[in-house]
Amino acid sequence: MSSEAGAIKLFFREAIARAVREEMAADARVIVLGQDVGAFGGAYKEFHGLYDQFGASRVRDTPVAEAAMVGLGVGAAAAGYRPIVSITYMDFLMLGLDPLVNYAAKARFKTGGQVTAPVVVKTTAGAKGQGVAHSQCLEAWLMGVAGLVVVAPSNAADAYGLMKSALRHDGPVVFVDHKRLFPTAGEVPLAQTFTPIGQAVIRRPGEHVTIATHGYMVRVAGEAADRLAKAGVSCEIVDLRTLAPLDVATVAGSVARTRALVTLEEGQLACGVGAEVAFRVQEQVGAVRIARVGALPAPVSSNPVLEAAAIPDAARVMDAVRRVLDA
Amino acid sequence: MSSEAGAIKLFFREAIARAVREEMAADARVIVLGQDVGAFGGAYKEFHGLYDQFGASRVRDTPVAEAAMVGLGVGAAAAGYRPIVSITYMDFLMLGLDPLVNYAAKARFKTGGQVTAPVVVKTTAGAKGQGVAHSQCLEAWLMGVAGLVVVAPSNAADAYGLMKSALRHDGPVVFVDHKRLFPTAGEVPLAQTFTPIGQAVIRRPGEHVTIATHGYMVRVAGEAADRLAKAGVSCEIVDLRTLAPLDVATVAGSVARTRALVTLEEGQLACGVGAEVAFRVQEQVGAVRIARVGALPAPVSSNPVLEAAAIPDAARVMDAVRRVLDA
Amino acid sequence: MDRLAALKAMLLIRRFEVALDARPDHGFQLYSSGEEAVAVGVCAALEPGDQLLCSGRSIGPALARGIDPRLVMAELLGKAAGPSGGKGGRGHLAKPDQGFFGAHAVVAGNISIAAGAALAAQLEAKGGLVVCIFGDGACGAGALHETLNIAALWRLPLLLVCDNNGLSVSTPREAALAPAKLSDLAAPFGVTAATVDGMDVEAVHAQATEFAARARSGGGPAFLECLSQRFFSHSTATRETRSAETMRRVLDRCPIRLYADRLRLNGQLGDDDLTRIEREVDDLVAGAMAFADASPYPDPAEALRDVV
Amino acid sequence: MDRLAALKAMLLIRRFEVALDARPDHGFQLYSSGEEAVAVGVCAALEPGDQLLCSGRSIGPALARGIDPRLVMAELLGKAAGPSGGKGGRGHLAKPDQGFFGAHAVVAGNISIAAGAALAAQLEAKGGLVVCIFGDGACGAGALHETLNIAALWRLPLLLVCDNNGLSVSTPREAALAPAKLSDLAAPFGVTAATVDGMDVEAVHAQATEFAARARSGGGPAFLECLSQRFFSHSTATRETRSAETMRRVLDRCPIRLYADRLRLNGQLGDDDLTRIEREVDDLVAGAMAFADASPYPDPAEALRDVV
Ligand SMILES: Cc1ncc(C[n+]2csc(CCOP(=O)(O)OP(=O)(O)O)c2C)c(N)n1
Ligand SMILES: Cc1ncc(C[n+]2csc(CCOP(=O)(O)OP(=O)(O)O)c2C)c(N)n1
Ligand SMILES: [Mg+2]
Ligand SMILES: [Mg+2]
Repeated sequence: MSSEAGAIKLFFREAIARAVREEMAADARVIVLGQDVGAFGGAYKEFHGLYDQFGASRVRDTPVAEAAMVGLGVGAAAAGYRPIVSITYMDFLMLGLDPLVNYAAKARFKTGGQVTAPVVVKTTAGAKGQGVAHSQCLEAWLMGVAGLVVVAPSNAADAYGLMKSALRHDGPVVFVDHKRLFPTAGEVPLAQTFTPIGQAVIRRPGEHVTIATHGYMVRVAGEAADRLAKAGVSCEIVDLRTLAPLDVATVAGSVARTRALVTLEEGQLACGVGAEVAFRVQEQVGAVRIARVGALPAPVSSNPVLEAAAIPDAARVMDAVRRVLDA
Repeated sequence: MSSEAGAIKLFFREAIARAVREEMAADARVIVLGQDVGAFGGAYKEFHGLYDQFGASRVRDTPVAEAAMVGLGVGAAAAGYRPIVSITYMDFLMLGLDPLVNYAAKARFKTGGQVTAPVVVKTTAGAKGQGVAHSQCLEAWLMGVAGLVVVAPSNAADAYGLMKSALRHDGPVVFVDHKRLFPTAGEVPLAQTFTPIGQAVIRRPGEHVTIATHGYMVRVAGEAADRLAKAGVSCEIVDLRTLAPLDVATVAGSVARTRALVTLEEGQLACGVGAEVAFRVQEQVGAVRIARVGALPAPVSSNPVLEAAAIPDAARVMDAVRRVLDA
Repeated sequence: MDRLAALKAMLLIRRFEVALDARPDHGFQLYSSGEEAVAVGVCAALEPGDQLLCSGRSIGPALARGIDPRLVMAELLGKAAGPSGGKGGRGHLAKPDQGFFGAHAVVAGNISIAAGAALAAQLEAKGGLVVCIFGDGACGAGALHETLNIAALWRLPLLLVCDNNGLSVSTPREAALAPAKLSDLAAPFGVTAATVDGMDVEAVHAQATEFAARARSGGGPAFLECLSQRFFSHSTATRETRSAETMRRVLDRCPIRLYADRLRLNGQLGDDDLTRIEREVDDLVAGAMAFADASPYPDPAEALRDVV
Repeated sequence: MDRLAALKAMLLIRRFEVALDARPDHGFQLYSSGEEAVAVGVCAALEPGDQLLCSGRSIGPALARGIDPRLVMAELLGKAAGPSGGKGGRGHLAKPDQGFFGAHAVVAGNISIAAGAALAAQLEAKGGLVVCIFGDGACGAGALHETLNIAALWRLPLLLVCDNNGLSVSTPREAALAPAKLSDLAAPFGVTAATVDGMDVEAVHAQATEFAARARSGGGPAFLECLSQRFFSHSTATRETRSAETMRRVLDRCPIRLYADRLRLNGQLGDDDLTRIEREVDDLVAGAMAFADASPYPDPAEALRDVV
């Protein structure tokens, strides 16, 4: 595959490793903590090479102890370091919510600005055959925590650019990737670049309906849009990229033109990303036709039939688009 | 104070204790686990008398170990018991989310109905001078967990009736009360009654706007409604009572008449209760004027000035009502 | 313990996994091969009314507990005939009505849940015991501490079994856990503990039996560390990190062969016995596979059933 | 340790709390009275570059660390002149630029955070030490286990101090914690530990100094249990559960009086000294109160500042 000028094709996992590598090289305070992040290179090889380059002191294998892992990261951050804590699956982040939410997200506020905790918690959401306790998307929880930044790249370039921005942000950031993204590849600029936190992007321009989504679901939206295009329906896809703070303006700008919105997320709908996007967009542009797409209100089984039934696919997105356009 | 016929005035905490007492008497499988729930009777005396009546085997003081407390409750529930686990403040429920969400909420599904986990996690939300890590309202997180029932009484009668229903439900229930409710009193039927799970109630009929809220904020809504009534604005207050499953029909029925909705919660707005209520109501009744009221997007300080600034009061509810009515 | 039954139980686990591994449609799996003696030795100490919980590495424990291999195979292959209708699948096998409370794929996530089940058993006062098998990796988690403390205070009938295969994915136990012996973790709480050779089914069984009797009679919880070896990589989706030479050494000490050799030496196993056992096991495995193959996948509508 | 300074530091905590308690506008408070020797003995072993973390029972630790009583009083009364602008308040005091990383009101919530700060200190390699003071109640939490393990593996410069006042709200330590001594909890991890009389400021100081020196020189973490007594109920909003007779016995053993008596006996404290110390302390407390009173409450707009 040939690459654009000034760009290089990287796997998603390579894009993360590159961002971390550059930031570790630039700032000795950046360290990595996580299970099997050392010589093993991470569950998805997303830390590959860092251990060899920076050594065991800055790339640290931890025990299976998510609560302490986050606590250590948060504490080291509050003491001036910039740790990345790798929590393999987002389901296990529950174990570390106390230090993240009760301490890190509040540290700056409660100390009147004396303490900030620039920790990056990197974790993997979504379903890929791993069953009820390894498939959850809990981004929406974090969006409701004041003090947290939440980013969720959908491709290699943003994985790279958002990780770099996250590692420079002066407060806690949760970096949410997705199991199905790791084997994907994409163009990443050769030059160092930073994807700005808090900026959504129009991934595909369109006229009839806006699909607001993030992470792996951007690809599902793209598939739906491709198929709908053949039927003459033109979808504009907004990739939220940052979930907190939410870039309402970009979505609202799109919806102001299309007057129809489908929100798409892999997680649960109730109190989900889509609920928030829908509300805030309508605050800006008034009532428009809206549908939400998300997981069925049920756990996600590892069973191939049931997993496929539970999580959104292009067909369900297409249905939702047709629903709002028929409304 | 005289009581209605067939009713008795009870403090909120007494209503809880009565419900638990009756259920413990009716079913030997009901047990209580929590910090200082024994001879001390609970942080708000809401377990007062149970230890004396049922003894140390069924009313168990635990160490400060929220993760294991929930785990034990969930495990005992899965093995056929009906434990109440008291988690003093909802902020600490984070520590117990793994057993609650990753196991209990999924147990029935993942075992194809072989296992159910009828645990009641009783916890206290909200601000009352206790600061950033003791004031949070995290109900919305739980609404996004398939398999969980979430109830949130606003008065003594429902505290009683919902606790009784929760203790008879065949799956995990989170019972969310509020610090400011404990010193309130209200009429509770003398006869044993069960507040049905999943039924909201119109707490105050009105014509111009629907205020959908829950827990302590029902009282704040009432205060706003009283003051607005003097200005000729008639508010209908829907007390959600159960947050999952949400009784959309009752709210939508009200909004179908008033054509205006204010959602009110003490917690964060982002991906909050109001976002969900707003979306689902509009799915039923079409676009209406809506405003959300919730905490400022910031931690809640114990500082009296800052706490008051952060959480909703009657004045902010009144503003929101005026906003939707002027829109 | 019936020696030939124990040998057969171990062989069943091994051959079951070989057969499963040959299936291209198994998704991915975590195998118990190499660790058969732990599951079989422990389960031989259990009675019908007891409950067993285990981690996501659950094939050994499920089969050792006596769950019908047909049901286990169907569940692992996601078929409707599995005890959970194929909804739990790998990492979440369960058959509580036969004393297999179930697997749970969150590391250390079932330790406090097991204690809760033990609390129920204690309250029921029928002498029931709860056993929880977890890996060395789980010993770094706070759940163990919280549970040991409460189980000790309340004298719960709980047997905590650490199947210490020396690895958590790629991380050697020494790099993840400070204690000299993992059974030392029980000492501060006054919980009785022992470390045994987890490749020796009789050693496991003897110690488990002693602890089980103690717990049943009100003596409180116990902690049993079994030193074992993982024969495959962490999961079929995980790259092996041990060198070929290490793997040779690991595979060289097979708990099944060790036991068969010992029994043969003691005159407790004849060639006929072994042939018969192998045939029975092969029949069971073939039957399991046929059963699973005959079962359909669940109806997609199951995705919304048994939720609340 | 400067003996008179230690005596004065303890007295400052006591009288500061008496003055605070007299304020109807203090909201509610958790007092350190009775436990002064723990905070003062530990802090006397610290150097300026070290960091101290503590639980919500934080007045003693904050003052013992040398934070200006005026700042502490202002913060506790919610005034803008507090180091956190009155936003942290009780349970969340902090002044990290003076080595007081801060209080955190989640029980056991700061243990792993302290280890993170210790990791930073280790990486910085300037010999800095991190100390975390927590209660006996925190010892039931898994955070302690996870942190002890990692701190031991990584040899973090971390001193864990358990201020064991024998109670978690109403729950006696014996009812909540199985270990005979809480310092036993460190043993499995090979973490050095000791239990000392927490009413004896010199005993606390001596042991803390030894552990601190060890940790500073790469010897790794240590666990220090100090047996203390709480002189008041859990908080000013919590009912006392101890009997009048128990309270008499508790109050009878005052760490300040004990120390003053010993110093007097040894000829290290004259009547003049004590009078002077008392006067200085009273001046400090009066000054603190005046300072706090002179400060306004924060602007309500602060509710939205310093969030992200
Ligand atoms: C809380 C949690 N963290 C991380 C994981 C990912 N994970 C799955 S198995 C495993 C290794 C556990 O090692 P061990 O407990 O020794 O069990 P073994 O795999 O050796 O049987 C890990 C880290 C998980 N499932 N749960
Ligand atoms: C995680 C958590 N659970 C419960 C509480 C409520 N709580 C506040 S202080 C306290 C007692 C703690 O006892 P101990 O650690 O001995 O400290 P002490 O109050 O005796 O100083 C409890 C249970 C809390 N703050 N955090
Ligand atoms: Mg292992
Ligand atoms: Mg205490």
